[in-house]
This record gives sequence, C-alpha cells and structure tokens, in this order.
Amino acid sequence: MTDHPVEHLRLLEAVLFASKEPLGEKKLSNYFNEDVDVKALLKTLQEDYQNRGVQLVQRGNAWAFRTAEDLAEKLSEHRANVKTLSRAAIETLAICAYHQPVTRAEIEEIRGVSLSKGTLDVLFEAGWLKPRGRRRTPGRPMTWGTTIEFLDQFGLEKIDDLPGIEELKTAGLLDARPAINAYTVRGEMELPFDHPDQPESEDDFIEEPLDENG
Amino acid sequence: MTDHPVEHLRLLEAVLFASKEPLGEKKLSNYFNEDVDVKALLKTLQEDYQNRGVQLVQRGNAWAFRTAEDLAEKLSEHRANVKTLSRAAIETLAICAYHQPVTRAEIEEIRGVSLSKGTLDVLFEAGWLKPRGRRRTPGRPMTWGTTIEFLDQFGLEKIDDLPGIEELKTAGLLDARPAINAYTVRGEMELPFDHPDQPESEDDFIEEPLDENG
Amino acid sequence: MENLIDLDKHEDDDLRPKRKGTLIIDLEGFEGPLDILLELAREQKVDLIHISILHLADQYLQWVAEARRKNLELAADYLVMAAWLAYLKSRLLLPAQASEEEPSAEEMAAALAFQLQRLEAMRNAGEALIERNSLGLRIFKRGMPETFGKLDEVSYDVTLYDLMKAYGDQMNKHVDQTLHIEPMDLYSMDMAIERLRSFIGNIPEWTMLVQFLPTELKNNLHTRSAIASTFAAALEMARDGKIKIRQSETFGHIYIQSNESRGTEHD
Repeated sequence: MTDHPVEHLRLLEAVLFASKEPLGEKKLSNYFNEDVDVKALLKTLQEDYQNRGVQLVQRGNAWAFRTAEDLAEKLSEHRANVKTLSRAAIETLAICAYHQPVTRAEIEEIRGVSLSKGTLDVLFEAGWLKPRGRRRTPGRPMTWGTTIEFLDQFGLEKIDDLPGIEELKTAGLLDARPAINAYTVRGEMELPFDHPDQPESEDDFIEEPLDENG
Repeated sequence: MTDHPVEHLRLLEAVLFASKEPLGEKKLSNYFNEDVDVKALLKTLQEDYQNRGVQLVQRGNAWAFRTAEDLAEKLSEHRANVKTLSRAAIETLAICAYHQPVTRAEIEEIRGVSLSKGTLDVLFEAGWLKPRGRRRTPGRPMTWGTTIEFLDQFGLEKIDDLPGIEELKTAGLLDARPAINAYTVRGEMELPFDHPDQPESEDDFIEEPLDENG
Repeated sequence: MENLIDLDKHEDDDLRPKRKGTLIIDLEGFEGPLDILLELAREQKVDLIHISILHLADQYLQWVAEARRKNLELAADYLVMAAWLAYLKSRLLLPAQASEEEPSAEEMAAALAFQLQRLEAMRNAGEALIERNSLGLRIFKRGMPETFGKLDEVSYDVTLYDLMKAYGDQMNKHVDQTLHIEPMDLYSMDMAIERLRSFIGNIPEWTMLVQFLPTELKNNLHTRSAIASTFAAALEMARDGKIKIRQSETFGHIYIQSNESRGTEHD
C-alpha cells in the first residue's frame, strides 16, 4: 500500500492493460486516493510507452492501450471482419460528428433528403452515436453526438481532431441551420425565407417542424 | 522493415498484446526473418516488463502478457463484476423508463407475460429502479420509476433525454407504420400506449413514505 | 466494436452513376435534388464558391427535361426543385425589385450555393473519416482482456442501444397483434336507395338532392358517407329510369325529379 509514484504507475498500467475498452478518468481515479493526480500519472505512462509497440492513447476523457499504428501491416492477421457502411450512413456519421449536437431535422436539411429508416440504426448499434439532450426549441427535438467508441474506432483523441474541422469552421460550413426555406425536404413551397446570414446562438434557433413519418 | 532489435521488440510486444491466446515461439517466429532469435527477444521483452504493472509470462511453451500478480488485490478491490442482464430484465427496464411511473400490472400488460419474481429484484438491486408511490386506483398498486444510477449507466443527463418514439422510429428501432391496433371507420386511430414524452401528471399519484426495503 | 468499415468500397458505389459524360440521366443512386445539383455543379469544374447558379439552374432544368423525355419517374421533390430553380432563374435575369418581404435573387442563389458547399464538405468529411477508420484494421486492442476475481462492485453489460432496441421490439410486438376491424359506421348505399325510393313518384319539381339526405347525421364522416351513398343511389335510380338528374355547373347543386312528371329542362 505504498504511495510511491512507481506503484501508482504500475497499478494504472495494469488496470488499463487489462481492459479492452477505453477507461474514463473518473473510473480510473477510483483506484487511487483523492490526492493522487491521475491525469499526471496518465501523461507519464503515455510517455513511457511513446516509442513502444503498444501505446497509451487518449479518447475523449478515456484512455486505452492500443498497438502502434506503424505496425499495422505486420499485424494484418488480426484484422477483424469488415462491415460495409452505406454512403448515407457515412454522410450521416460525418454530419453527427462535425455538427454535434445535431437534430434529425438538421441532418436532413444538410443532406437534402429525409433520413431513411435504418441509417441511424446502424450507427447506433455500432455504439458511435449517443443522445446529447433536447434542444430548447419548439418540439424540443433530440440532439445527437458521437461517443468515446467513435473516437476509438477512428483513432481520434478528441472531436477537435476530426480531419479538417478547423477549416470547415472557419469557412462557416458547420452551420446546420436551413440555408433557405424556399423548398424543404418535403418539397413544400414556403415563403418567406429565413435569412442565413444572421447566426444566432446554437440553442435558440427554431427547428422547422418536419413531418414525423418522413 | 528494419532489422533493428528495437523494431523487433516493438512488433513482438504488439503481437502478444493483440493476440487472443498465448502464443508459442514457433508461431511468433512467423513474424520475423529466419535469422531472428525469437527466444532471445522474448527474454529481453520479459526483462523490460519485469518491474512493471504488466508482465510477460511463459505458460508452457507459450507466452502472454498478464497483469502483475502483486497487484491482484488492489485490482480486485475495484474491478467490477460485469453481469449480463436477461432479456426480460432489459425489456422491463425499458418499459419502466418509458412509461414511468408504471405498475407491475402495466408492465405485464405491455410485455404480455407475467413478471417473474426475480426480474424486478435484479433491476432494483442494480439501483436502477425505485418506487414512485402508489396509484390512486383500486388496490392502490405501487408504481416504479428510474433512478439517478439508471441515468449514469446509460449516459443520460435526465430522463427526458431518452430518445422518444419518434427518434426510435428514425433510428429504425420502431416500425414507422402507425401503431393501429383497431381498424375503424370512425376516423380515429388508436395508439396502444401513451406517448412517453408526455408523462402523466404527478398529481395522479400519492407519494407515500415507503420503507427502504421496497 | 467489431463492426468495422470497409476502406475500399462502399456498398452503393456501384449504384452511383458514372461521373463521366456531360449529362447524367440515370436516376439510380441519387438521393434527392440536392444530390443531383451537387453532381451537376461538379461538371462546371470550378470551386463551389464560384459556381454559376444561373448555369446550374439551366443544367438542372435540362436534366429534368431529359429525364421526363426518357419517361423516368421523377419524385415530386425533383419537380419542386425544378419549379423553384425556374423561379430563381427568372428572378436572377429580371432587374432587381425592391422588396423587404423576400430575400433578393442573389441571396437565394447564395443560400443554394452555401447548401451545396455544405453538403460537399460533409461528403468529403465522411470520406476523410473513413480514411481514418483504424481500430481493428490498423490499431488493435488487447486480445485477452483480464477480469479479476474478488468483487465488491457489480456492473452490467447493457447499453442504451440495448434498452432502446428492447423497447422498440416490445412496441413492434404490439403492432403485430390482432387487428380488430370495427363494424362500419357509415350510411350505406342500400339505406340510401331505400330512402330515395320512398320519395319516388313524389318529386314533381326539380329538388336539390341534399334535401333527401337522412335527417339524423352523426358526424362528419357519417355525413360524407350519406352524401356519397345518396348520390350513388340517385345515379342508380336514374339508370333504371325512375328519376332524372340535373347539374348546371361543375360543383353546382345536383337536382333530381321524378321521371313520371313532365319536366322540361334536362341536362
């Protein structure tokens, strides 16, 4: 029961090594007294493994040991079965990742078509999407976002590491609001138009009500 | 494809980490050129890990990573016992979550089978259900609802964040066709159940002090 | 997660029309008008920021015309987009009118260009994401996870998806239950014929058909069925030569008269 940092590191290492899935910092801190800086321990451990064949990676606020990516080719016999995602599912996943928290209406607005049954299902089943609360707008629509498992699957430390996200933000392309209401996903003519050039706070804008049977 | 020993060690480390079973020396030698002394590599790797929280151990002729034995006690103090819920329990939990406060009779009516004694017990022991008072109907049946621990388990902030009927339909988890259980020419469609987004008024229930043993 | 994504091919790739050629007529594999517009916009071979919306409108209208010529069935969405683009085109070509009610044609064009850029950005982002798909392909997790014997804490291997799926399955089960067909609550044609027959020979003047509706009508649906049945009954009896029917204009009132009496007007 020593408090020596090396013992802390050993315990942390064992806990993380034993697990298949990333472990949250909160959960990891259960293994230590309150005065132990688990975050600092994690950083130290990460450095210890920096040049090894197995590395400690961060996924959101969770951590896991994973094989080093440069060894990929030599480990190819471990490759698991591959499931193919449809183009609609890939696009929907990208929209959920880049625009989160995002509502179904916004996904449909961006893609210009209604979400067909089963597109979200496959992403949900993979454990990549989770509810992110309801928006405080009429209808209180559910919003969606991505999970730790999503980060883990795509080798990302955090959402900000998504490819090109900064550029998209700068270009103003991560705005999920309707660009124009002249036509909707349902193909109804609706005048007048919302003006797209006046960004409001994310939580305040009003969703277009969509026919739920879409 | 360097032959540098460090690269060999990294590969050996990754292979052993990712393997689903202990690996024999013969199998391991497939990853290297013939002139590489795998036995010597294994010894070196074992020494590298000697004082760490994870160790390379030999089991017969096969090798595997295992957490250090001296940590077993600390690990077991915290390590969760992962249980699987029965189908009946998951269904019951889902119904409680969506229809709370709900009585046992209502759960049985929805599931179409009577609830076995253990099912509610399991959910109660997991800390996910709690009594929500008695209903003001004949027999004054007890009602059940979900707890904070339930929200934690499923990563929800509040019960309202649980995806509703419409979201389930979008996700392909619920048939999108209207839930008609009676075909009528009176022009009304009858939904079999209340929409969970519209919880019944709390006024319908009398909160009564309950003894903690449920 | 063992469900991984194939890096090399996406299942509906084969359905996508070939990008080559100037005008794509095949409808398969497209997801709505915005998808077509993006595909057409790419043919302009300029950055979407510099896209000519006027040109794009022409391309789209031409595409729709071609699709119709080939008798491809276009969903309403495609036609609504065509109508809107035609409207936008006319406004872009006409001198600007000052109006505070509507955005200018330029603003509408800019909004459409924005939508296309945004869709393209997400499409590219999706591809970039798939490029990064690594767990189980290039990066591997611990093959032999360990659990430890002594327990003072229990956790459950159940996810929100499991919970939602269980609920969805329950609800679907109910949908599949017995379908009860309730007795009809409509005014039947037999009843209408019977009622109308009781007046036959007693309608010397042209009389509005609605006056022969039953007196007790329960609700809207019942009323509508009574109107339909009475009209059908009138047609039936006119065919039998019992009565004459007259309507002087489309959607005008319908009059009937007994055939025995000497009416002078008829249709």
